[in-house]
Amino acid sequence: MTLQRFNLKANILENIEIRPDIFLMKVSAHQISQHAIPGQFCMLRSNLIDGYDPLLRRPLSIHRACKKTGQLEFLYRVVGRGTKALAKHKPGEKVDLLGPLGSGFHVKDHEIPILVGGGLGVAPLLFLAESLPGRKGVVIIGAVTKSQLLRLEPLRETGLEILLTTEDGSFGNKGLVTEVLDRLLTNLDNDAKRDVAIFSCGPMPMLRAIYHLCQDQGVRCQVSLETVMACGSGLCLGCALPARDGYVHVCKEGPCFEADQLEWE
Amino acid sequence: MTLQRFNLKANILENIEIRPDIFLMKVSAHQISQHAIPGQFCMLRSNLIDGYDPLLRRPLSIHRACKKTGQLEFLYRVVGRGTKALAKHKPGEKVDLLGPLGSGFHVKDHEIPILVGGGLGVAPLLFLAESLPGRKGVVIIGAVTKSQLLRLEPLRETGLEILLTTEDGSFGNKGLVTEVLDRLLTNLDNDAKRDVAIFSCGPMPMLRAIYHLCQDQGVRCQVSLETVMACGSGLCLGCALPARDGYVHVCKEGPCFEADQLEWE
Amino acid sequence: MAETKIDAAQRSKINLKVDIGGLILDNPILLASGTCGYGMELADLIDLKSMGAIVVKGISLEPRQGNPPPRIHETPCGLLNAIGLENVGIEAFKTKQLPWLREQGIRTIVNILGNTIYEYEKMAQELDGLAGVDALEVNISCPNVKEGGVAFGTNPQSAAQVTKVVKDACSLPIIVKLSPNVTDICEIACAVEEAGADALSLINTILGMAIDIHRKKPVLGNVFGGLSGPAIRPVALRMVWQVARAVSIPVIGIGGISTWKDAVEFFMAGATAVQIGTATLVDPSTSEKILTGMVDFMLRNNYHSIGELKIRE
Amino acid sequence: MAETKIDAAQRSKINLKVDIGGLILDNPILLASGTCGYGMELADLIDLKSMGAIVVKGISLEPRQGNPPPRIHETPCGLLNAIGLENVGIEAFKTKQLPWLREQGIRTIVNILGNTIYEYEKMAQELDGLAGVDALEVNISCPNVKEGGVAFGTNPQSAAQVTKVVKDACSLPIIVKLSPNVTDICEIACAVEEAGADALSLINTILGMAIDIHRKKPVLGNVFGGLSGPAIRPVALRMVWQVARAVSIPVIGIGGISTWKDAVEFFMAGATAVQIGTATLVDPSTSEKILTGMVDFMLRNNYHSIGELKIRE
Ligand SMILES: Cc1cc2nc3c(=O)[nH]c(=O)nc-3n(C[C@H](O)[C@H](O)[C@H](O)COP(=O)(O)OP(=O)(O)OC[C@H]3O[C@@H](n4cnc5c(N)ncnc54)[C@H](O)[C@@H]3O)c2cc1C
Ligand SMILES: Cc1cc2nc3c(=O)[nH]c(=O)nc-3n(C[C@H](O)[C@H](O)[C@H](O)COP(=O)(O)OP(=O)(O)OC[C@H]3O[C@@H](n4cnc5c(N)ncnc54)[C@H](O)[C@@H]3O)c2cc1C
Ligand SMILES: Cc1cc2nc3c(=O)[nH]c(=O)nc-3n(C[C@H](O)[C@H](O)[C@H](O)COP(=O)(O)O)c2cc1C
Ligand SMILES: Cc1cc2nc3c(=O)[nH]c(=O)nc-3n(C[C@H](O)[C@H](O)[C@H](O)COP(=O)(O)O)c2cc1C
Ligand code: FES
Ligand code: FES
Repeated sequence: MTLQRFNLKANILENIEIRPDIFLMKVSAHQISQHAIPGQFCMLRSNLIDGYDPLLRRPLSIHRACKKTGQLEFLYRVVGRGTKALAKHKPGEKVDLLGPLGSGFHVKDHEIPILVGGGLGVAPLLFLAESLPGRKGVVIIGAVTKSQLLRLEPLRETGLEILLTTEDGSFGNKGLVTEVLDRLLTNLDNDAKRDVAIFSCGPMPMLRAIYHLCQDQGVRCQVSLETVMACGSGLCLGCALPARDGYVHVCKEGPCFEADQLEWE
Repeated sequence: MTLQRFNLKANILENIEIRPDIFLMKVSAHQISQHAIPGQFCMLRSNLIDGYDPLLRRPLSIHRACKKTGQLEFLYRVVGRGTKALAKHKPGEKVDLLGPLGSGFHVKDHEIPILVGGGLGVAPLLFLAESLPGRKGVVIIGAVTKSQLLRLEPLRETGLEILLTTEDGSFGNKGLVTEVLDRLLTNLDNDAKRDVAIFSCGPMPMLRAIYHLCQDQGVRCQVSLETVMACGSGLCLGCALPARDGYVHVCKEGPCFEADQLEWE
Repeated sequence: MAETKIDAAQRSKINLKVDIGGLILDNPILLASGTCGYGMELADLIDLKSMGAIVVKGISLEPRQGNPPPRIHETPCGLLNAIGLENVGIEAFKTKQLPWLREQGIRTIVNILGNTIYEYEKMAQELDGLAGVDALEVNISCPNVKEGGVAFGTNPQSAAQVTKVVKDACSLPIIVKLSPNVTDICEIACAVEEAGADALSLINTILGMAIDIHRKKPVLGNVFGGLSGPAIRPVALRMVWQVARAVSIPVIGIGGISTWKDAVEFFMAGATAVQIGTATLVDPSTSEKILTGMVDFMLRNNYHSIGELKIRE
Repeated sequence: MAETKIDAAQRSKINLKVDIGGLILDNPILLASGTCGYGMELADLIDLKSMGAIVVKGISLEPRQGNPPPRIHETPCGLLNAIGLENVGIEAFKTKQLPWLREQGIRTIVNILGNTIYEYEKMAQELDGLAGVDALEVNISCPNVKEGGVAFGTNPQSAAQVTKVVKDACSLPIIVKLSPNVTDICEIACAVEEAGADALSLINTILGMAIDIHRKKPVLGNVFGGLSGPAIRPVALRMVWQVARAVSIPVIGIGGISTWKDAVEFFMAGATAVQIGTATLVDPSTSEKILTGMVDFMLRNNYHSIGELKIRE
């Protein structure tokens, strides 16, 4: 095992509420930015927490990493106390940062990647999309309603084809990302299906639907999973999920898995 | 027992660092301001603490209470996490406030009060001084050095005689407050001694010295004591200190005690 | 006082009444012994009558001075206390505090602690039939006094013996308060049930300590103290879960309960009522907030009685 | 990696070496079992060689899958875990992890857990004399596995029996890891000392649980879990204090240690060494920071060895 992880106090450069309760944090973390690959995550803890409650760091996907500037971005929703503390930060303050962690997405050279993100699932996908310059590929982003479609501009700048869908039809297609994906895959012939691969992140029901779709269509599929984590770094074995052969550990073997290796019950 | 205490979220009006690590917080707490008497305190907890660590509220003396405006002031030093959290507050934010608590100083009608404060001990004394309009009296304030002499202006406005002393002689007399008090008392005849009474707050060694001085000179002396407190409101019996007849509870029978009722070991 | 008021019509849909071994309480939120004084100390801050009951500070046959200071110390999400059962003694309680509680109409459970079995018996006799005493909570689990207390609570035989003696000595509902400082709390619980207890309450504090590294000595005057507060909640909840499955008398859950969510966890674990301790010290109105929050939760989730909350396997 | 570096000259004034029942360690700061993997998982983040030793994740005779998820849950200042001793088994450990640890020159204590006395014996035999194994830590206190584990640790007779069997089966220093879930930890400690243990380590986690009130079921897949972290520190410290006064073999303190101040408390209570568990999960460099902070504290306060820190009555 040759891990290259870094445990540091990162300087916060920006921390902006881009939608109600959704923040974009930019930090300076040179070493992590050099080693990060799309799909990996970091464990963060706000330096505003002055005590042991909440105790643990929180996992956030690397939303963007720039080798040149040494900057990382995180896109996160405020759901509980850990993320609430992060959201309070102002530029110039520090955050404890451990990363890059876990396995990334793996896009094979010949593949035409289809990135599928639901809601906050777009978080790791921008980094992935930006790592595919000049390549052919599709990004499908879905949300409940227009205002919850996130990060469209930087996604468009990647040059990948962008398909948008909202459950209420307020923007793009009306419906679920799975419906868009279904249509897209159904239109491909078998050769083309062998060449595409799905990279997906979002709520569990969406991932499950995508897995089944890909099984049916015979398309390779990688998903990024979430569990509660204590260490995020392979020390505690707390992040186990059932897989084909026993348990996998989301922070170590994941968070990105070949969907057909997992147990979807 | 007819207690009149209030448990409320008070709006912070001001919170200014008047010296390094020393803050003056002004809050709006109408009910408490109406009932507070000098020497009483409140239990405070910062609303920035989002969890149970630190767990307990912290006791702070009422530094000033204005019945008209319904405002309270606290003068506090940042020593640990509780006070650090308080110091972070900005106007408009809230603090949990329970008060007024404990016994106050009791100045008898015929008495000429001598207020003696060391360091932060001035905190409850300003309220006391301001409650004696038009009366004859002396305030002795001491500190290590000039910059640590606090709240001289409002003290001067009370019209009481102000004696200042610093250990390094950088302002006022050079020496300890006890030396100033000693000289003052020694110059009084026995009749005058019967009429004066000491009201003191400060570090334990200072209070002990003042107690002995007053014993020697036959002068009445009240001191304001500190202990660690859990509830501040007489529920837990955690704030016991040894006294002449068993234990007293600083938050209930105190924090202001007749010095000769206590056990000074 | 409470933050949101549920209107009466809404509230009438749910039944908060609980039966603690014959003692019927209007609601299951109680104030824990040692954290609400004798009620008087709290009466201006909350509406004590609206609580299920208060459990007064532990009473002994003779007044006790308690332990030398320091008596309390804050720990991560917890509180160490070594009060040492400072109390006014049973005589003073009967003539001063009890009449006041009765006049106010506050449901009162008297927490008693003896150095000997005889003392427990004597106290039970003295409190029997006194107007204003609704039940006894027999403290066999105080970690802060040398004799009695925890010594009785860590052994099934002596725990049963105290229970039996107290039960025989009076006709009040008897709640026995268990210590968590044991290998098998169910063993003690069953022994106490067998001996005639009408209900159990748990947990008392977990024995702990702290050291002042600058003075190089224990922080507390008594060296050891009892740990309470949110820190111990997971341990208390586990014990309530275990005991509620081991006995058939009602169990009162205690330990770190600070919000209505915590209280719901204990009811789901099988508690019939809960007591709020350290959280009252932090915020005297905690119990009122918990009561309101419970009602809200039950209305939102269509629970009609406390019993329905229990997880049944 | 550590935040401040003490220069060598300064540091040479104090002797951090400790003797754990014949095992001499350069310093008394150890990594606790189950929170540092097998070392590899941490090697890029801290300088493992600079730690007193690492105690690897508990090993069983056969590989174990561990408990169904969820396995962890955060509580106030604490962590509940129900990993259920997922581990690679002794064979894989011997061929993969152990050689790596030996090559790196990392002092290694192997934590073992058996379902039966025979399994403990077998493991002790297999590990005896293996290069790279510096000592065994016998886990008779894991609350998260059905058989073995805590069952042995809550009874003085069976605790002594396991100790004796392991001691007789090998010539390694034997550290027995005690459970806090007992009425009288000193009784177990004395029985284990008597049976030949070279040292004791305590505490393992305290049994606890949490309930998901929305799903109306226990949070953890295993229902119960072990509570660790700052929340349990006062309890751990009390037990170390008690045991250090009851036995004459070295005691290793474990439980919630997160800063050098916490470590100093345990040394003052009588610990010869300490282990850092949950705090490593929160911040992998905690143990390095504690080591540096300890040295600083000792220099400032003129302590020359760990033994001098102990409070002697
Ligand atoms: C590998 C990984 C990458 C992630 N990336 C992102 C990201 O880029 N952006 C983002 O907004 N979120 C992301 N998450 C989820 C994020 O970690 C959680 O939202 C966060 O930990 C919640 O912490 P909190 O203290 O705010 O809430 P808590 O108070 O801890 O929890 C609030 C609620 O959220 C639930 N919850 C807590 N942790 C998780 C979790 N890990 N997964 C699912 N539910 C949880 C709790 O059960 C509870 O109901 C990621 C999670 C993982 C495991
Ligand atoms: C009745 C009363 C009135 C007070 N009035 C004032 C006031 O007006 N202004 C002011 O600045 N301070 C006042 N204090 C002291 C103040 O309460 C403490 O400084 C504060 O509680 C420390 O909390 P913390 O969380 O910041 O520090 P902690 O982290 O709790 O403690 C830091 C250090 O301070 C010590 N300490 C903690 N609490 C106390 C205490 N109550 N007394 C002495 N030492 C303590 C601790 O042992 C520790 O060494 C008063 C105390 C009492 C009892
Ligand atoms: C300051 C203090 C005093 C206590 N005194 C008593 C007592 O006299 N009798 C008793 O049975 N329990 C006593 N207890 C224990 C509490 O009633 C309760 O069982 C324990 O604190 C756990 O609950 P909590 O975490 O909600 O505080 C005391 C607890 C505290 C904190
Ligand atoms: C995730 C996790 C896994 C653990 N696994 C083991 C184990 O395999 N063997 C063991 O003896 N103790 C195990 N422990 C207990 C720790 O070694 C330690 O005794 C306990 O956590 C208390 O210390 P702490 O509060 O510093 O974590 C584990 C603890 C945690 C949190
Ligand atoms: S979170 Fe600790 S091993 Fe994955
Ligand atoms: S601090 Fe609780 S009674 Fe005084």
